[in-house]
Amino acid sequence: MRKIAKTRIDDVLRALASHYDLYVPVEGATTRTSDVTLWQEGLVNASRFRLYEEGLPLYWRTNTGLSPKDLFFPQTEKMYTAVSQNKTVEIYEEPADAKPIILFGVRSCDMASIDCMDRVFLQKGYEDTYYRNRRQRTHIFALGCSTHEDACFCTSMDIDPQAAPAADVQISDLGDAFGFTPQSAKGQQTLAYIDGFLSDAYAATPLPTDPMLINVPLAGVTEKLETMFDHPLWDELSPRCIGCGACTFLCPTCYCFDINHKSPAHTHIVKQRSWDSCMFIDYTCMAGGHNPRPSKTERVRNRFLDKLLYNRQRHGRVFCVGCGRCVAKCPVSLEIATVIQKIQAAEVNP
Amino acid sequence: MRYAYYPGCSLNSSGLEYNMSAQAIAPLLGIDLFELPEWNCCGASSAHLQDHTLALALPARNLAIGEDLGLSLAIPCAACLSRCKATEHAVRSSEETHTLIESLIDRPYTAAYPVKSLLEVFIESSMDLLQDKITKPLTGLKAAAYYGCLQARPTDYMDMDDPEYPQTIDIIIEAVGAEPVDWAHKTECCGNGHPTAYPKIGSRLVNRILKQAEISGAECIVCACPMCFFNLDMRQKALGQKRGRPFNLPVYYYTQLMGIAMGLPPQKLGIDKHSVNALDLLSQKRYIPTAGSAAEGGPA
Amino acid sequence: MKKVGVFVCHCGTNIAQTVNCEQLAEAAKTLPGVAYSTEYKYMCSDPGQTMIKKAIEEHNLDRVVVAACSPRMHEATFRKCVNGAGLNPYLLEIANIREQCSWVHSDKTKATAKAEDLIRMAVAKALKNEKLTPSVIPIHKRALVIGGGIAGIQAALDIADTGYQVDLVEREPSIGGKMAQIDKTFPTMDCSACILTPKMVDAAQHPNITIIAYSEVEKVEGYVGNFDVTIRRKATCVDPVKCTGCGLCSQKCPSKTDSEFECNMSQRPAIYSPFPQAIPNKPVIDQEACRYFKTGKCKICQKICASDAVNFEDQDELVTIRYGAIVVATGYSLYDYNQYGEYGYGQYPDVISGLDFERLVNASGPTMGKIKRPSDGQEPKTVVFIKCVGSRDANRGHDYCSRACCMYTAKHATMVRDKIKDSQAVVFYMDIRTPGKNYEEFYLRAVEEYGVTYVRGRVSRIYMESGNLIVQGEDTILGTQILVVADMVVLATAMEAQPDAAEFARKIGITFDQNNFFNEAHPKLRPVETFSAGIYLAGACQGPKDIPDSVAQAGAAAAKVVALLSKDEMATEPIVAEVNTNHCSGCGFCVPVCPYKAISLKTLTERVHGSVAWGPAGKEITRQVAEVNKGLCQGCGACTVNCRSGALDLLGFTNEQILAEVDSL
Amino acid sequence: MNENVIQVSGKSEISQIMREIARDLLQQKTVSLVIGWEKGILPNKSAPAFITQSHDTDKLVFDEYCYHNLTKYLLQRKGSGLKTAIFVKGCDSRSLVGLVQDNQVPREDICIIGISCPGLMEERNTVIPAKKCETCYTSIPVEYDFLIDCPDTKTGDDEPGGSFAHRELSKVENMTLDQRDTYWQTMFQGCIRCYACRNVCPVCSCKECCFDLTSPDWVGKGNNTSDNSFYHLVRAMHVAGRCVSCGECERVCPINLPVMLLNSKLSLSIEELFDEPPASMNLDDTATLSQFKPEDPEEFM
Amino acid sequence: MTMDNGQWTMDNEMQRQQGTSVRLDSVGKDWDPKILVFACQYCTYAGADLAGLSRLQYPTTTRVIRVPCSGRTNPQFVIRAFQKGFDGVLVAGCHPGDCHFSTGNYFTRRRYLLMTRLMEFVGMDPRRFRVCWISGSEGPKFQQVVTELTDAIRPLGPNHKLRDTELSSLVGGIGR
Repeated sequence: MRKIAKTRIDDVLRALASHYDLYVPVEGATTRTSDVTLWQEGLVNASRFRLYEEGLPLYWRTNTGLSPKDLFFPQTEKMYTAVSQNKTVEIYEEPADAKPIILFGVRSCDMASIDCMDRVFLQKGYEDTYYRNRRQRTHIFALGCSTHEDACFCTSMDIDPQAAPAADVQISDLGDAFGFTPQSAKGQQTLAYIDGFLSDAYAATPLPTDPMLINVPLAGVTEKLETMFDHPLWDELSPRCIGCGACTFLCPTCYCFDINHKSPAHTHIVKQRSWDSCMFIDYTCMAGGHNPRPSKTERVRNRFLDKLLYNRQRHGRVFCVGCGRCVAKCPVSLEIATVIQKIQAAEVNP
Repeated sequence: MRYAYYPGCSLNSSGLEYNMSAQAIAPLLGIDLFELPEWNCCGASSAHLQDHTLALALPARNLAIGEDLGLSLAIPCAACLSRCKATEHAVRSSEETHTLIESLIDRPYTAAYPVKSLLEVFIESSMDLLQDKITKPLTGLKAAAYYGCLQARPTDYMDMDDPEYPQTIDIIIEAVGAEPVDWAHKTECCGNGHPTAYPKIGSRLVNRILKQAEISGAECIVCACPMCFFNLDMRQKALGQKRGRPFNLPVYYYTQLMGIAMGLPPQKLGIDKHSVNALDLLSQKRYIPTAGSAAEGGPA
Repeated sequence: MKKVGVFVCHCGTNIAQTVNCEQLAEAAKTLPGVAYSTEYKYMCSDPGQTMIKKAIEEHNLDRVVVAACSPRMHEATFRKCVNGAGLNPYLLEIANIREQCSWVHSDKTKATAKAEDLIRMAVAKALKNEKLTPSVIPIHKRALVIGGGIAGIQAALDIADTGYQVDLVEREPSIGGKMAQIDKTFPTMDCSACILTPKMVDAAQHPNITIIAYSEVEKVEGYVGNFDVTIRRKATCVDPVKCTGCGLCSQKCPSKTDSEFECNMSQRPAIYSPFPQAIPNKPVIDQEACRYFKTGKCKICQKICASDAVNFEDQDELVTIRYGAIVVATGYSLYDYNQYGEYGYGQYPDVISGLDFERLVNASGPTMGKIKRPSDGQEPKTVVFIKCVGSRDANRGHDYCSRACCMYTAKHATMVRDKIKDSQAVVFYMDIRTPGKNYEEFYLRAVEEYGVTYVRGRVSRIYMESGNLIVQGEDTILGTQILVVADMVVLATAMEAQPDAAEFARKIGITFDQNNFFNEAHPKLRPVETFSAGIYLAGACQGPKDIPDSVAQAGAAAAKVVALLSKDEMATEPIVAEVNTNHCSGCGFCVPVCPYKAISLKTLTERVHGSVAWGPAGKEITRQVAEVNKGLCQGCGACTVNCRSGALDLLGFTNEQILAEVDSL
Repeated sequence: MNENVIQVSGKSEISQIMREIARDLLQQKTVSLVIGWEKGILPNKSAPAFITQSHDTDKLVFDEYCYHNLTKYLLQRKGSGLKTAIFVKGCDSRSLVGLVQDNQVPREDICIIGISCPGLMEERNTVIPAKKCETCYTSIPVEYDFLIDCPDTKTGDDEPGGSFAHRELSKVENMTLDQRDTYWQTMFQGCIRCYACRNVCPVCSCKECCFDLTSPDWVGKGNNTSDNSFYHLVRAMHVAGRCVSCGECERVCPINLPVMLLNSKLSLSIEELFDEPPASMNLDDTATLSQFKPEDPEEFM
Repeated sequence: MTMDNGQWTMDNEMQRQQGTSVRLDSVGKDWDPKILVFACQYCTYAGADLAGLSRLQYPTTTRVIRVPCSGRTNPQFVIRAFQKGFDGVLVAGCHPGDCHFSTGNYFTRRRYLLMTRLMEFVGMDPRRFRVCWISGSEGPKFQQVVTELTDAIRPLGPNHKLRDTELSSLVGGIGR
């Protein structure tokens, strides 16, 4: 392991940024101007990954308020533009960028979520070109957690907050320094650019992770859910939901999108895709007006069955990584940890 | 009830009787007239002819001192009252004026404590108590309540009960057991300073009021303003001579009548100081001992 | 696929000189949706219109854009034109390239570019245009006139004479109104009763007029052509069919009360007709004054009535009648001068109002026409008149001028001089306003022939001195104070809206101004209409008026009513608001915004998909949604902006259409 | 009314009284549902609770984390005719009045149990008063059928949109126009359009929201700063004159946007311009934008 | 919000984003702003027609959308216009008290008193957004108002605030 003092981290970042599009965790709603940096103060963790620029207020305390998924799967993504000229139509594809990317400081939970996303976009027999383009040129620096949010519960999901084996480089929190351990060839290669700033850290041990406040073991939940499609639990839970998209947009494993267009001029149509939320009333609404999930009961049921049952059937793992974002942010506390508890407590008639 | 008492310049001079009588009765009626410390002239009758801002700033200082004490001002003199109310109104109705005035008097003034006339103070807070304190009801006395012009006008901010037909003094007259007469000149102008400067106009105004009071059958006039008192009391003799038949209408402050009804000696109320003999009527009606027996039979 | 045709007009050289029309027509061809485009010298001419029609047929056009003069000029023309070719007229859009382009710009390149944009906007909008069809509402051929004063009587007569049925509702026991109380009328000095009562009789005998006296309008529902009006017939306790109007009951009635008609200067019985020529000439029982109703004993009138017409069990009755049009002629009331403290708060009996004076000089009045002052019945020698009492006085009364007082005060003063020997009439005034035919002459006669003294100034105070009224005022011309010793003072009190005018206006759905006079639809051009279609105004309820003006307005209102009733049905402009009930949440924000009360909430019952949380199994809910009455809606669109969800939209100017225009540039 | 005011000696007693009232109402079948709060998964979390069985009423709690304005849940019962009991704090009571005014909830179908509010704490820093309390105008409910009267009542500002709001606003008002633009564009750029602010807002009571419609297409489904700005500005206009400053929109924002600033700006402008009392203080109010006065300020000559 | 030091200027990143569109609208002395006018058909639209009948000249910067009443002008249209790249917006109608529909413009006035404040609050230059009463007889006033508005906006340059820059950059992007 090689290390650098936390106070010197900018040296490392600056060096990386000269070779890569470097994304780092930054405080929420930040504007970087020529002579000042401005961000919204508040108790809410609204940090997110942003392209590194010197002077941005970096955020290291816990996992970011917004997940890194939008780097591979942007909230709104232009796909192509159709232009009608003299009664003919031409299509312009969006040009693909090629510069390599470093995603710096991803936590174990989000690392696991990237695995979820990979399963959806790359491993189901069809490769999503837009996703692949970004994912393939990205090198990931994972960061082990010493502190965590109250809402975190990755340990319940069998995730080690200190270790993300799938990352290219594992960063460990050594107290006043960050330790870097390469875990792949790509990782080795990226570390070469910053090696000059690093010193050896023999026998350094990362700070331990504080114990999590939420403990919701998953044992048996998936199996139980197989019998719970018509369970009254959903009727009992759903009224609380206010039907916003906060949970889905914050969730690092939610991957639904909607393809739509806008028309900047009579002659132009831009096709784009943007995140959609299964909690929105119009999510399943069909052209004729029929909605197979007409009420919140169906929508809430779907979301949790999807996370905990369907995705396991379809993609081989539960699509919750215990990042705690929905637990922290659901306006009405109808989040997955609570729901797992309720499922476990529910009585099922054989 | 405690009030910041603002005597103004007249209450220790031409309006001495008002001061004496008010000070005499107030404590008996549970009213604490605490003299406003370091008060200055309100500027009445001259300031507003010179400089409108000054005319607002002079009373504002007094009001601000009162506000500092957390007290409403109680003002006996109608002219002072008029100026103070004008200032209060100006400050309340324009933020610009408010800022200007505060900068001139160099202290905050927000018009938080409403200015009150002394008359208002007595009417508001002592009428019940008065009933218990009356020992000598002035039964059978016909009195014309005279308000003058400054207490009632301008109607925008003087808040008299009814600017054309006010009742407050009439209520006091009734309360002390006397009989208020109905007459038309309750709020007619007495001429203020004019009888001195322009005797022709001034005495006509005073004459008209006295004549109407006489016609109404009143035996005396009851007022609440030192200037009115001064004009109506002091000019009677000359006007009587002029018409060849004397007027004989003693003029009282309402506070004096209240004092008499409560059994206070007339000397303590200043009733012996009037130009028109004001003691005789009271003794005739046996509200006070006759002049001869006064020496031995004064109240304890 | 929608196909738009664009037609560019040169308007001779009016457009063509600053805008390159050929270029426009070419450019229009490239616009999405445009299937055909051409230009022509005069599009509005016959050949131009034929050209449009032919193009519609040949190219199967389903939208038309004409780039020409302002739509305010020829929209109607071109709508008719496209309609002639089988297109719905509302599929047409106009691009205003003359008034708002060629005439106001001189740079031909820039003007042409702007004109191109204007056409682009029009095409974008036209693509979103939909067919609109006027709806038709039936007209119920019966009119209601509310208020039986001179204005109401005149309106009723004029409508009835054209053959339509009219109901004339009056809240007093008799029609006639204020004019019946007036003695003579200026400037001719006709006897008021002599000219009014024949009209009252005409109305009573007219086969098309039904007089509904002693009744009030309770409720108005519906809209133009179809008002459902509920009228409360107050209990008269006298059967109008049996009663012969002999008057014996009134003579024998032992209960007396002040006579409103005589301005409380004399008494009337509890069973009464307000005045001898009353119409209908059937008495009513004033239950508040009647001894029987107060004590349960008496019934003298019932015993004495030969035709057994008195019925103490009579009750108020509500009737609902449908009308096509309504004339509001509810008149005015007089300012209460008791608010003037300086004039004695009404405690001096010899300070009276102008209307009191009318009764004093009236031959059938309480004094049989002898002018006697109320306090002691003496003939007053000096009478002072004060004008503008409550008028033109923002402090205590109204800002406005009551318009009739200058004239009637001149009349009164003349009558004082005429009827009382050695009398003196003094008028205090602010201005003399005599803008009517023969009015100025009448006023001059009062001054010159009758020697009325006019003093320009306000009276500051009236007080009593030795039994006389002292009027203290100012002569602003001489610049002196004056005192007048008067025997009687007559106040020309302001005409003001009826005390219940605002409440009444809300009841029937018309608007009123800051003085509670009813609002005309336009102060100059629609002086007798209200904002509510089918409701018209006559007389002083709309603002102070004298008799000739009231009668003229009544005639005008009648003409409007007749024009409306002469049609069997009425087509309404299809540019109206429309509710998408699927989106409407029933919040009702649109309701108060509509000046025409065209929007109401109705209740829907529907089955909902999914579950109403913890609801009954049936899953049926009721909810309210807005409903637009197309007959009342005038298409302003104010409601659409207050509708947050956009459930309300204005046909012809939909959100989509306007956004298309914005987006097109 | 007085017998329906239950005096408690401190906030710790509120929960017990809540349970008793709820139990009575359900047992007597006065209502079929009680909406209140229960404890959440963490000690510093509470959550909305829906109680239909009297034996479940023991779940009910009231503590300093009961932020949720529950009144919007009443819309779920709209049109059903069912009777519901609901617990409201001072701020919530105003939004309930708003819902009645907006014809969304029949007053007679609701049993309002008011709690005179002792103030809330921030979930993430449990010693700081909750931000929504800073703009509190009435800690005592303005409308209720029962009132749990707690003496520890705390009101943020003693005037509508009082000094706190003014202070917050002045931070933006002191900027130049370009700075303001940058500030707001930064904020709006961050918005993820999850619509939590709208969905939680008790004043956003539309059946269908204009932002969800595809025709007309007011905002695109895609996320971009311009459309995000449109969303926030228009939402501010839509709640103008009806916003009761309950602060829910800002509380629920997952990325901490200053949503309330826009609302406060309009609330204060309304107060300044039209001299109107704060919205929904009593049932007879009319919404600001549904009325006018001819003497309203004239700036457009 | 935190400000590290006193004054700060327009954000670099934003400028960069808007760069494309700035180049698009060739700014210069004879740059003409694009101004959208919402005119009520009974007053302002008639006033504009009257300006035409009187041949009063004014800049070619305006495009008028006719609405039945200023009360129909939804503030949402105004924001949309700025989004779509207009440099100024004028909402105009009858003078209060003169509304053809009796009260429509009173509601307009209330709504836009708030709207103008909100727009300024989020940084929109008040010179770009005006509300004005122009009656059917005020042809000269129409001329004056649009001329003033044009003159006021010209030195400000093209508007970027609230503008959907993705759209304009995209339009530019096609040509490359």
